[in-house]
Amino acid sequence: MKSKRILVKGVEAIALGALAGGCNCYFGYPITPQNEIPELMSVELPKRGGVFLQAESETSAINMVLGASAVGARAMTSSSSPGISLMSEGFSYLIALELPCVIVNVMRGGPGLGGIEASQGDYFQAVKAPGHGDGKFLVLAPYSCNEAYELTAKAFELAEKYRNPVMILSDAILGQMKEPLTLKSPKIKTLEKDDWILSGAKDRPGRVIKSLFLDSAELAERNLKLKQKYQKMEVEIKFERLAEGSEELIIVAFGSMARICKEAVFNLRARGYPVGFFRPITLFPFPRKALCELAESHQKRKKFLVVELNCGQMVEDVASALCGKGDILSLAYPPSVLPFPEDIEREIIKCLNLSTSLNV
Amino acid sequence: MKSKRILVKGVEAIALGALAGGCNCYFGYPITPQNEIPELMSVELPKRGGVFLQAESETSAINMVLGASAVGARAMTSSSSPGISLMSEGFSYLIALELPCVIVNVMRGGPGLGGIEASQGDYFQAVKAPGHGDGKFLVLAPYSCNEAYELTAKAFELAEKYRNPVMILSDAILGQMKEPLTLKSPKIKTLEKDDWILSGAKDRPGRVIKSLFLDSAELAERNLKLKQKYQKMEVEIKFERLAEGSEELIIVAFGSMARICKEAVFNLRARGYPVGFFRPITLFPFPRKALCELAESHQKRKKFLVVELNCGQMVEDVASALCGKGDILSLAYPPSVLPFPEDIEREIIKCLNLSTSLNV
Amino acid sequence: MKIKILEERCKGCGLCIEFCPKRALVLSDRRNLLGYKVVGWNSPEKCNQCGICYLMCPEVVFVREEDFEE
Amino acid sequence: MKIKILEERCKGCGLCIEFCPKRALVLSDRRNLLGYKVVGWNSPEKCNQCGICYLMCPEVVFVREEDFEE
Amino acid sequence: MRFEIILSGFGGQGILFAGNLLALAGMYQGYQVSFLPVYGPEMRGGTCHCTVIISDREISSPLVKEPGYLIVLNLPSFFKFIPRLRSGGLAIVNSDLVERRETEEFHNLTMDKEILWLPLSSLAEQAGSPLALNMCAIGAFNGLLKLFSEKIFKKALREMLGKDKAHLFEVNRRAYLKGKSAIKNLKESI
Amino acid sequence: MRFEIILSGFGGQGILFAGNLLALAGMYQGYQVSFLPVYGPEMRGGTCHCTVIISDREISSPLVKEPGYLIVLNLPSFFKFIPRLRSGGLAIVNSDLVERRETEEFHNLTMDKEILWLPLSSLAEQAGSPLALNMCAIGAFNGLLKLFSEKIFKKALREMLGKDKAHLFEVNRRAYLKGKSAIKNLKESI
Amino acid sequence: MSKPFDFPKCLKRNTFHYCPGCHHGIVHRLICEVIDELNLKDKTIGLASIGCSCFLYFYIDVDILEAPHGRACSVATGIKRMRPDLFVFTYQGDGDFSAIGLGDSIHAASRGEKITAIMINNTVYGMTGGQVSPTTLLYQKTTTTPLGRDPQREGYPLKVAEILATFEAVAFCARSAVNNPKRVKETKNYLKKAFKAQLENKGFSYVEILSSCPVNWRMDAVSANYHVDKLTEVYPLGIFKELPPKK
Amino acid sequence: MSKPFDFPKCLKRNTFHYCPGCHHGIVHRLICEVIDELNLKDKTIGLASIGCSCFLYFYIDVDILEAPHGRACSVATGIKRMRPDLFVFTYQGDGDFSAIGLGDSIHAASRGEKITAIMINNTVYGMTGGQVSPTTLLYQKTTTTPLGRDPQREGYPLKVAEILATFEAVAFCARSAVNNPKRVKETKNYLKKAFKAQLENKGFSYVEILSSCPVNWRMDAVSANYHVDKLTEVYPLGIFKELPPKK
Ligand SMILES: Cc1ncc(C[n+]2csc(CCOP(=O)(O)OP(=O)(O)O)c2C)c(N)n1
Ligand SMILES: Cc1ncc(C[n+]2csc(CCOP(=O)(O)OP(=O)(O)O)c2C)c(N)n1
Ligand code: SF4
Ligand code: SF4
Ligand code: SF4
Ligand code: SF4
Ligand code: SF4
Ligand code: SF4
Ligand SMILES: [Mg+2]
Ligand SMILES: [Mg+2]
Repeated sequence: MKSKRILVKGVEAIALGALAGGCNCYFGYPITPQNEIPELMSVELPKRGGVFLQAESETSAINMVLGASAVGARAMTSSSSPGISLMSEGFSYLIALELPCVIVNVMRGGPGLGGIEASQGDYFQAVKAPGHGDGKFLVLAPYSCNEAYELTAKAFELAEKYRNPVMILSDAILGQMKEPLTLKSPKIKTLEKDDWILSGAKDRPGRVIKSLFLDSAELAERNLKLKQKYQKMEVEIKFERLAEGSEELIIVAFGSMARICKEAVFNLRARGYPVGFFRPITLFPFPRKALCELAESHQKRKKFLVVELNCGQMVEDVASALCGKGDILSLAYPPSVLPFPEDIEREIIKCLNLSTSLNV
Repeated sequence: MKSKRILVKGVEAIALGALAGGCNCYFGYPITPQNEIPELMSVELPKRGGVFLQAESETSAINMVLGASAVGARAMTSSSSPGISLMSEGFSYLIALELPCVIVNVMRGGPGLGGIEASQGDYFQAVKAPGHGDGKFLVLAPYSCNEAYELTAKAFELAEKYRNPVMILSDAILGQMKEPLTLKSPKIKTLEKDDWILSGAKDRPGRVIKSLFLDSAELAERNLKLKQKYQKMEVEIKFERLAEGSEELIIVAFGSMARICKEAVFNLRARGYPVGFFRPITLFPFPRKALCELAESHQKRKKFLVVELNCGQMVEDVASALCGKGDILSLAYPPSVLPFPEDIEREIIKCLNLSTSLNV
Repeated sequence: MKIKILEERCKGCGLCIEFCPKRALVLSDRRNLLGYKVVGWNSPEKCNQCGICYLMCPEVVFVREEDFEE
Repeated sequence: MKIKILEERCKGCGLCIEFCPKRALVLSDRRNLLGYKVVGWNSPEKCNQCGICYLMCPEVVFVREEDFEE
Repeated sequence: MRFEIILSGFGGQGILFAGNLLALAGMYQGYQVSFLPVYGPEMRGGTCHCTVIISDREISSPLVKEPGYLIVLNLPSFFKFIPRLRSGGLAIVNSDLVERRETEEFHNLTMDKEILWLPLSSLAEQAGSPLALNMCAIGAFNGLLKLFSEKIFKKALREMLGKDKAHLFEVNRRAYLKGKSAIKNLKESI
Repeated sequence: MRFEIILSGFGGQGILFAGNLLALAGMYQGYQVSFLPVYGPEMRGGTCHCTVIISDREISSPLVKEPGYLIVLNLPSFFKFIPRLRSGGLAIVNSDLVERRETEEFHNLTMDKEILWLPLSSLAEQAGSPLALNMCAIGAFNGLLKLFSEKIFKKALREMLGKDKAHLFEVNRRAYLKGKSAIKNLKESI
Repeated sequence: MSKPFDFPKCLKRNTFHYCPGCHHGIVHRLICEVIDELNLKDKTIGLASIGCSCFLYFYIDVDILEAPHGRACSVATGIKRMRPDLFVFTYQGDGDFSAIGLGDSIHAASRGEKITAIMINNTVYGMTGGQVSPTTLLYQKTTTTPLGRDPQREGYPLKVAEILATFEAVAFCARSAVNNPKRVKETKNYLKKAFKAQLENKGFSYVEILSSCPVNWRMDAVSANYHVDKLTEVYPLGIFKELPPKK
Repeated sequence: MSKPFDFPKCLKRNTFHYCPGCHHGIVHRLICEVIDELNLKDKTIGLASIGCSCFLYFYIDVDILEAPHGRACSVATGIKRMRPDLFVFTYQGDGDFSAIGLGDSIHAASRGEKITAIMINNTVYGMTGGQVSPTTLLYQKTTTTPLGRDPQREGYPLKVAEILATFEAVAFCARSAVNNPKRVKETKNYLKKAFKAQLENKGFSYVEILSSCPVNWRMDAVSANYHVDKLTEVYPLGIFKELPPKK
């Protein structure tokens, strides 16, 4: 039997992926461009015995997620840039309390109210500082409806595996464009949680989930534990590489921007240009090693052109990963004027002809 | 006449610095370890015809600052890690609206509720992602009461100069320790603001301060403008360098941690160890060039040991600044167990003996 | 006073027509640049300048002609 | 029933003494490990076990002796 | 094979519906498709457009700089998108709302480009639903390019209308056919 | 010249006040000083401590691993901080709350270290204020080290008390003097 | 006194971006009339909030600041505290004022900030596509309550005016509508009273205006206009609190 | 029925960290008594909030989750929605519930979440050193109102119980104190009623308890205890709303 193909927006693919991943409760607050997620969830979850509730704000939404997660729910929220900022404190608590959940950010232009078109301006916020303190999300960046569906479903498993929030970092292009989605039931594991969730202290002492450690040694220990967890997460690193190693220049891009770049790379490769393509799918942990290997895969020193829909953020991670092993070039499009593949092609050719590397 | 010397906590020095810098209004919400700031302001500001108001939350505090700034006030708020997270959305708006103000973060242990002892865990949040979108703060990191006083006073001038929020990034050690402060009246310029503040549309059309740019080209333009502003800020870069260039190893640290490290460096240099010291005072813009120059100042490749009271954050900026021009070593103490100078000395000696560089 | 109808502002919502006590107004067949069918006079002679259309119009379409002379 | 005073819990706040209708309690000169002067019996014979000290004590100092036998 | 189409018009003219339908029909016909709307509050009253790609290969970028096809339902769209039409490209233009002018500027704008002038508003009114001019446009477009079959069109339209608007099926289909035959007439007349 | 002192005791014993006063007097005497309290809700009822450095050179680190001096007002503090006292260092210990024991463990703890046993609580009561044992400790400490003059002490104490608590000046000063003379007696007795 | 057919002086001539029949436009005009009549243009700061009315500054020719979603009352507080001589009003939707902003709104009212808050209550989040709001009627269908607002799930309509009226520091508090000529006049009257309460430094003033949202109610403009009468059954109109003039 | 001198079963034997005379301890004990009496330990989730009572879990032996400052009612909502079979209560200070958390608190009440919120109203931010709170009395000195709460600057005391009682979805709403034996018993009675309202699925239930904070009131424990009577002049005690039993 052929699996069903439907035409959906990226945000709908995310919502459907969540349902496929076993999501049984959603709390959120409306914001463009992701309202299709709560709207779909408000129809589907109650049908399946799940919970849908529109909170009175993003702040309360993330705290409802926190509560639901602590009693074992596969909880989720979604928002877009300003709403994500309002959740920062909650994010930090979720990380500290080691509560699994899935958070979707369909990025829009910022800062401030900004615009409602696409942006990748929240990259740093997602991978470096979702909230105060050292905590991190596992961050997944889909670039197509199919990937959005699959990664979101998988996100629920990963969240439980690491007892850590997982963020789906998407943007308004992927969010609002429609393309065919192949619906299949992904195999998503559900983890045993009886040993830590709150369920009433029946036949056992009361259980506590807390992040307050006034004893500084205890707090340091908790931080070390989290740090080790992030290191373990490295087995989840995912990326797409379209390069044999002999290329002179590698485009690095994620999400929607990677689609535009990929088209440019295809076109140029067809015309014989020595250009490769590298797309991080996990943004945290970042595929540092894979990038390094690519940089070292041939004798010749390569250029890495990092293309983003922001003022230049991921380029710092690429620079830090390569640590001098390649020339880093930044092509940052501030939101929300999108380049076309032709524009990228032109820039690539320019860079290929460049003799020195830009200092980013 | 000798200027007056008083014994104050770092947080009091910050409050006094604010007053010296012309701060005329304060909005904030209590949180340990910085309550001395609002408490002092609640006494002093009304005396001077200024405004003090305790808001009902950090979210409302930062928005009161936003309003006051828009009508030309020298406005300020202060908080500590969880409270700072709650201000993220407001931060992004302030940046986008190009409103000057001063924000103090006396960092405490995180993530979550964490602890109330010192931490440098909000470094990334401060320098990479104060809120959604690409906006940045100018970030100053004092390491003594005198510096806290002077930098805070200066912060008001810088905020107006760039029409951008300035953050004083401190921590609970500097915040709570007392040391002598030399009170002098720093020369702080006040900028003419009549051409942009809201003051009633008398004899002119109504003025608008907004961050919404639905036209994506306009939004991109605004982002470019901000980016250029950040580049201009580079003239404000400040650092302390205690190295002749011939050193084998340079300690890089900021804030309170730099004090502990400096003592270790003094001790080791006295004993003839080839050790130097580099302390960024502006964390954004980061003294990238100064670090590079130091790295290149002698033939021999140097080691840079980045010491922080977190799980390793500034080390990424050091790595990205040096881009392979030195070996980067990270010594990250997760909050809040503080090392003593002796501990740092031991680590330095270990690193000096190390032949290969750690991969951070 | 002469009432002017600023057709380019009109969105054809019909509120003025609904509330005009004299049934002096009607939705015309004309479309403005925004693509809306605009309001027009049904029987201008019936109008007593009561101002109700001004009160109810969300688009401030009804104005004093002297204020809007080209 | 015998009332036991858990001295280590007491913080010497005096609420029990204030409310004891029989004036059976008094602040003693003993300090506990936390450094607080603790409550003690003034005239235990007057106590009618009314339970008011239990109700008012913020530290749950007054307990049934049988429940707290060492 | 790859068709890149931009559809543009007023907010109320059913641009997104039409674009979406086009993509859906393309998918049912077995193609790779993508549909990228422009959306948001500025739509109210203003212009609105969307990009549809129909291809037999993987579609990477959903963005198209110079589309091969345009469907233009009002005047502002004409001036906004005709310049982006690929040279040699084809535009279906609603002649009821876009006036052909004999100026030089106008000439330069359309040079190298094929413009099909169709009175889409009138056709829709003839079909019994002034609101269905978007379907007339789709009918004309498919009449021209024959991207999908009649059956597929009906399937896609039914899907798009859903239960709530199923009663609008007939009038939309009529409009579609109106557009289709208008193209046929036009082509025969050339 | 550099003195590193840790003061420690119960929350209510005025540890922070004493440490602060010490630093203030040091500053008035012309030294570089730093005062680092440990604070927060865990103080309530628990132990509390602070670190004071008085030096004639710039003070970088306000943290001290192995202080040269200790002022210990209760038992938990004794076991917590004596191990950190530098060998050869000196501790002033409140003998009213810390019992000298003749165990081997106790011996090992204090080996190489000089312990001055003073009945600080009793001395404070003798001075007329059981709460002022912190001042007794400061008196003893300064009696021993003569870091600052009597005049400076009074200036610092007045400053610390402020307007609100000015009436407590005399009793605190008495306690200070009590501690000072106790040291004198002790030293004479040795 | 401005008269019918006077295009208000401080109303800019831009065409509104609102949907046909949306009441936002009527309220904009009324505000401009009152600003004109009280001669306030020179000293007014308006707070645009986040919702369909976020472009307030395209229409009202006074100094205007954009406040983050729900924070207009806090932003206004910051302004008024620093510049008590200015006249400050906020223009907010029900979502902005009473959902995400409820804390900010109530605290500003309870502190008695000398500002005027105007809440356009159309029972939905207009701008984002008609989701449920705290003020949505029972059983009303919205895009996130597809089966209607269920009191067991979303609770009961929040009556903001009734809450604010209980605060000592609130000087004026009223609810009105603009779905017939009499109510339009009454609304203007309330706005004037609210503005004056601020000018006389009496305390916080508040006017809630029941408004139609034809698009998200899925109604034509005229039906939506009449539907506002339904709202008045749940949200009674009138003055809930009015402090006497100061002596 | 637990009796005097019974050490409650679900009260852990740790000594409280509260200051001498602080009423938090009395309320902790009462909650444990009621949990014991209603046999709820097996199915209770408590929400510790941020304030002096943040260590709730050191004392009450049920499952406890730490909620961010002010968010306990939202966190409780998440829990209860997923597990309606559990019993969920929050324990919050006046700062937590009525300052930063006011929006979360009111919305949870207005939605009729089937949870019980307990607010310890000591009129100050105890944990952070006694700053002004929305419930601080007029002219009361605090560390951020050094000259006393001025109604022109900080507004008037916020009466939370009075607000919540007006909501349809609130099933039980009362205010009490624990500064004399009668009131201690009454408080226990209210707590029991509130818990039962939740168990019977009637709606949101709320008990506000006026409490002393000797340290921040700068009083000895006994004076502070009596000072609570002063609070009752502004915050009257009693049941403000009680829904009849469900049929
Ligand atoms: C922090 C944040 N959350 C959500 C949004 C998205 N948003 C924009 S307007 C709006 C609600 C508008 O509803 P309302 O206040 O009732 O105004 P209306 O549009 O109905 O006039 C929302 C949720 C936002 N811009 N910022
Ligand atoms: C987001 C955030 N802001 C501020 C604080 C600091 N803080 C801790 S407790 C508290 C207030 C406590 O007051 P209340 O709720 O009345 O409880 P009490 O201590 O009086 O019992 C504050 C402001 C915090 N932990 N988190
Ligand atoms: S002024 Fe009165 S009568 Fe004349 S058109 Fe308007 S509503 Fe009708
Ligand atoms: S009320 Fe105004 S917008 Fe509506 S139809 Fe009449 S004139 Fe046009
Ligand atoms: S009430 Fe309790 S804590 Fe207070 S003195 Fe009596 S026994 Fe001690
Ligand atoms: S039981 Fe009653 S009489 Fe006995 S000590 Fe306690 S309060 Fe006093
Ligand atoms: S969505 Fe509703 S509130 Fe917004 S402009 Fe349209 S009708 Fe008005
Ligand atoms: S500060 Fe106040 S509320 Fe907190 S424990 Fe002490 S007395 Fe109780
Ligand atoms: Mg609304
Ligand atoms: Mg309190």
